[in-house]
Amino acid sequence: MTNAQLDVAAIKAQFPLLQRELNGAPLVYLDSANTSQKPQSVIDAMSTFMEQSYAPINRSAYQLASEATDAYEGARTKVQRFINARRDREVVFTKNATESLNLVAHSWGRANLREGDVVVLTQMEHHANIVPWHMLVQEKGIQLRWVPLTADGQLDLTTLPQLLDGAKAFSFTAMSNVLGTITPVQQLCAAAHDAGAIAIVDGCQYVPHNVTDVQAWGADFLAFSSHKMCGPSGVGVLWGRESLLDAMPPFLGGGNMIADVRFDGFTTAELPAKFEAGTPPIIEVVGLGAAIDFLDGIGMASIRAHEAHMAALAIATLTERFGDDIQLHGSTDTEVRGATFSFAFRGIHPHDLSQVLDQRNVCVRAGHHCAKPLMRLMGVNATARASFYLYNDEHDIDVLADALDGATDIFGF
Amino acid sequence: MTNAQLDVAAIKAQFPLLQRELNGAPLVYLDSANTSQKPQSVIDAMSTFMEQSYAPINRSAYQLASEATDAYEGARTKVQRFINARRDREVVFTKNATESLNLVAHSWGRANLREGDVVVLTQMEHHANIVPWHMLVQEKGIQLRWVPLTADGQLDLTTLPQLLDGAKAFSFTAMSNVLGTITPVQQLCAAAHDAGAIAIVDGCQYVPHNVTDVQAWGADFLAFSSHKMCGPSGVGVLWGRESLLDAMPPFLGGGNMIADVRFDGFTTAELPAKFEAGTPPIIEVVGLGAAIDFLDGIGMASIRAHEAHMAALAIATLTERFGDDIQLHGSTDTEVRGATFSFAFRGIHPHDLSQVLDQRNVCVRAGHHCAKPLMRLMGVNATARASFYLYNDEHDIDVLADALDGATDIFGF
Amino acid sequence: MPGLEDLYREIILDHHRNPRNRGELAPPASHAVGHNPLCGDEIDVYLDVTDGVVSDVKVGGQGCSISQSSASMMSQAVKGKPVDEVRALVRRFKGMMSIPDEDGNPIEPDPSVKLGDLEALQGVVKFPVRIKCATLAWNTLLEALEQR
Amino acid sequence: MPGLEDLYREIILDHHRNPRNRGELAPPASHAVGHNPLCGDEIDVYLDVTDGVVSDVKVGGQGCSISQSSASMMSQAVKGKPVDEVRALVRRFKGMMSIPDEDGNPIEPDPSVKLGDLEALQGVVKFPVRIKCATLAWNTLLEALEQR
Ligand SMILES: Cc1ncc(COP(=O)(O)O)c(C=O)c1O
Ligand SMILES: Cc1ncc(COP(=O)(O)O)c(C=O)c1O
Repeated sequence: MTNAQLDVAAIKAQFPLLQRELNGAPLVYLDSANTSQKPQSVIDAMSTFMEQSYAPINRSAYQLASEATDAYEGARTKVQRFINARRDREVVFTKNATESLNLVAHSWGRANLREGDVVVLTQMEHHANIVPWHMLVQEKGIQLRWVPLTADGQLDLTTLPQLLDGAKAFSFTAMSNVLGTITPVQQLCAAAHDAGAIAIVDGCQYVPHNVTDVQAWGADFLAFSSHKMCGPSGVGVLWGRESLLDAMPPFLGGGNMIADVRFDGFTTAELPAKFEAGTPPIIEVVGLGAAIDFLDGIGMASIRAHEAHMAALAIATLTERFGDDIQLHGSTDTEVRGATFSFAFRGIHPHDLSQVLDQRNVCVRAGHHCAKPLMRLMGVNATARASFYLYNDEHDIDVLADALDGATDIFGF
Repeated sequence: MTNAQLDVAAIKAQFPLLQRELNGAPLVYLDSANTSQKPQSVIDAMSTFMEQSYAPINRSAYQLASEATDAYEGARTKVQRFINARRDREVVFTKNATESLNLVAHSWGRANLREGDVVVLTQMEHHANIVPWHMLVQEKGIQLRWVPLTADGQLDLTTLPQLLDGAKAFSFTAMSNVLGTITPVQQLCAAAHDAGAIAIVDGCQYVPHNVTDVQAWGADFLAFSSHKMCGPSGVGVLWGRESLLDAMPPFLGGGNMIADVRFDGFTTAELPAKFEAGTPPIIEVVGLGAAIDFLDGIGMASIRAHEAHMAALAIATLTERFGDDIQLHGSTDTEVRGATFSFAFRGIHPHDLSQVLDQRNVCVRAGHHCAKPLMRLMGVNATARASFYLYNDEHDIDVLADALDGATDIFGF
Repeated sequence: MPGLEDLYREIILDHHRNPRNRGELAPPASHAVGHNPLCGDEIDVYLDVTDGVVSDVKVGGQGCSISQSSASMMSQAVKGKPVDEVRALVRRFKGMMSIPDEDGNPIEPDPSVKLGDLEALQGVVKFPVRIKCATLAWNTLLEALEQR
Repeated sequence: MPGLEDLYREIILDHHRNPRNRGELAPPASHAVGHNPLCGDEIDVYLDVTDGVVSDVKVGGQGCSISQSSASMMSQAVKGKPVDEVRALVRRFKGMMSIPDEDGNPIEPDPSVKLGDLEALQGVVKFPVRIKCATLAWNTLLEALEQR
């Protein structure tokens, strides 16, 4: 596989933070699965918006407010196209993917789940796709079932029909933030529907790195976050099938989500306002729109190709250099994995490892990656994780490998 | 009252948007009660943070992440001092004041309110402080009681003891976004406590314009939004008394708010993480910190003095010029009101009025201001509202008055 | 910036000052209430349909000049029309307001449907915030039709 | 940027490689589990208190070099000490880690409380993220003390 499609040097040059030197050397940012850096175009879009067009949206009649509203609603249309949703009213802006998933569990869940009802999750879910369901276990007495994993960190689908039997919802990640595994979303949605369950996709790790098409998937809900896809913090997306969203009770109550309020009750507004209570993240949504323009300009297919290439190269380089001293979790097949790697290295605790790598400006995350059930399954408390994005190049892999070598000097045992 | 304390020209110069000319004339932005403009220092703080220090917070061990964490947690300390909270763990970052109030209603409310329990609100609350309680009426069968208003739009406290009798919570605004009325917060908190109720303060319109001291108030909760106080959108604050927050169940479930997650359940993290599920609005919190520095640099007491002066001048100018043709809602006593004015003018519908004012670049809001119950009480569907902030000067009042005159030419009947 | 004269045409101001068909109709007339959640405007539409024809229509409620005059002009335009022609007119009007159809596609103007005086509201499109004002009565009309 | 040698002193690495007082104590010994929610580390502290003196202490769980060595050094430091001296030591240690007291004020070092080897952990303060690692065992110790 060649890397002809992506001019990483040119891309990297657009990220001011990646130009920063610490202690005289450039940063090697390998923590994009956690949160991504922002290109100049996104930073500028936010500044320019604040400097020239900031105003309340959807509320005031004056021209400035209508400019701001156009910018905000224009970003909604960009999101709609980016994930190929049918209509823009299916796109709800939240504060992050966590809120998106809570919204589904809370509003769809409370309206549709009774005691004993089954929700199916996978064993590699992020806490954001576990805890909201645990809360419904506590409150409503629903039951959770868990799709198990294969040894190389893929979903073990052999018992899926049994697990889904009688289930009301199947909520799963499209790509694991720990193992890098890409799941067969379309197949999983179909399996859910076959069983009469709805399909909820956690797209946090998938949407920033791949072409997303909710209609081709046949999904019912999709949650993802701006901050992992070159956009600002403070905004997430929930996409939902119109008929489901229309039928759901509201989530947060307040301004904008109402049609009428009286002393004795309220009625809700139409989509998407119904789920956007209060002043939304106006500046941030505009920033997300700019991030989508940026990603679209490069092309999601090219980004995916670049990352598959990076994944293959990382696997080759690290196993070649360290053999059995490094254990890369997850699959080695780049068809079913992205460029996010959890690994164990020479028995050095991940926290210490990341500290030592930091000495060489290599930023990797150490911890449980908000997936403690998966960690327990793997028999560890924590892993180190290096994740690559469109601004990482082959050289970054070498820097990582060199820095790993350095760690041995301190913890040489 | 003189205006010696505030150099408005110098302040205005720091707001890029207020330098903008539309159709050859400068903007007169009189919609700050809706959302405020941003000074250059806030815009720069956000850009610089994205360009130099953006990273995940509270999760990763490397230096960049620890810089970002310091910036984020440093802003928490700024908020703590700004409202004189006892400890910074009492300060929770949300997405907006609406989420803050929903958090209280949901988490405190669900844990502490049973069927028939009474929550007292005032008739001038914003939807954000009504609808979350309506939701608890639907779900739990709690009861709402409403503090009535006097003819000049102040709280009528004659029956307050009876209203509070047996109540569990009293939730009220510190300043009305429609009438400009400033309520006697300390007295209201004391009355709530005398009755054994907790006191929840909606500080959205108060905190940006006045010195705030939650300890002097004796409040239990305070909600406010960054975007109304020169900070970015996408972040709100909930301050709560530590003992109450500690005892409350969590609100949103996901990463960061947990101590442990297993397949069969979860335990929650300590404050404030317990209420900050998912990736927080990192960049926005940093921006809010810069906004607080900006406001502190000017001084909240001076801002309040300036706005009292502006309020008095607006009342004098508008009644002098238009007599009975203009009806300013709310009190004329600038001791108990801020510089936010709802008004009716010569029978012209507010929507039409704001359209015509916009022709002269005067931005006022027309509508129900998310206070439909109050509107009904006032016997109108909508009002026009002009609200002044620290960057508005006396000239802006004259421009408003001139523009009002122009409206009569079109709707001269 | 488009001038106010595009918005406040004389005929619009006339309908605003002297709204036609104000009032109520007693049941069994159908009745729908439309809210503009943004500004608080409310419009009541009362509808009598006899033999598939809108035999009477009345309008109540409060609103700005655009929503009121649009309601008034709507009442004149639909009175006496067969229901299917009314629906076609609503569609044509929404198209003029650049409201997309159910699938999000632009509505092509159907030349067989005449707008008449309603064309005066064309200028509203240049003031996007006011489109909701102009369409409020029409959406409420649709609701009243559904209720039968 | 402070150098790693500030963090990974030889004595710390030694405790990490050869942790002291590893193991468990059977009930009625008290037992607390501490989590570092940020990184997933877990520490078990088992405590026997006889006549107001920590007669035995054992440490279990997994963690990074800092949390493990801090736990190991903690176990050595508290074993055989009266409970009130242990509490004073915890306070002193937290002060060294620049953890504020209950009221958010800095903890003044009490010179009568000797830190001994624990001073090697001083360098952790320069790596704020690691402070939670260093204090985990100590907070868990406090919890185990509460449980009696
Ligand atoms: C008094 C009052 N409360 C609550 C809110 C809601 O604030 P936000 O929209 O920022 O959530 C507002 C502002 O719209 C307000 O003025
Ligand atoms: C797979 C997955 N789901 C959910 C989340 C939660 O996203 P956020 O923290 O932006 O709410 C994340 C990121 O932390 C994630 O990686």
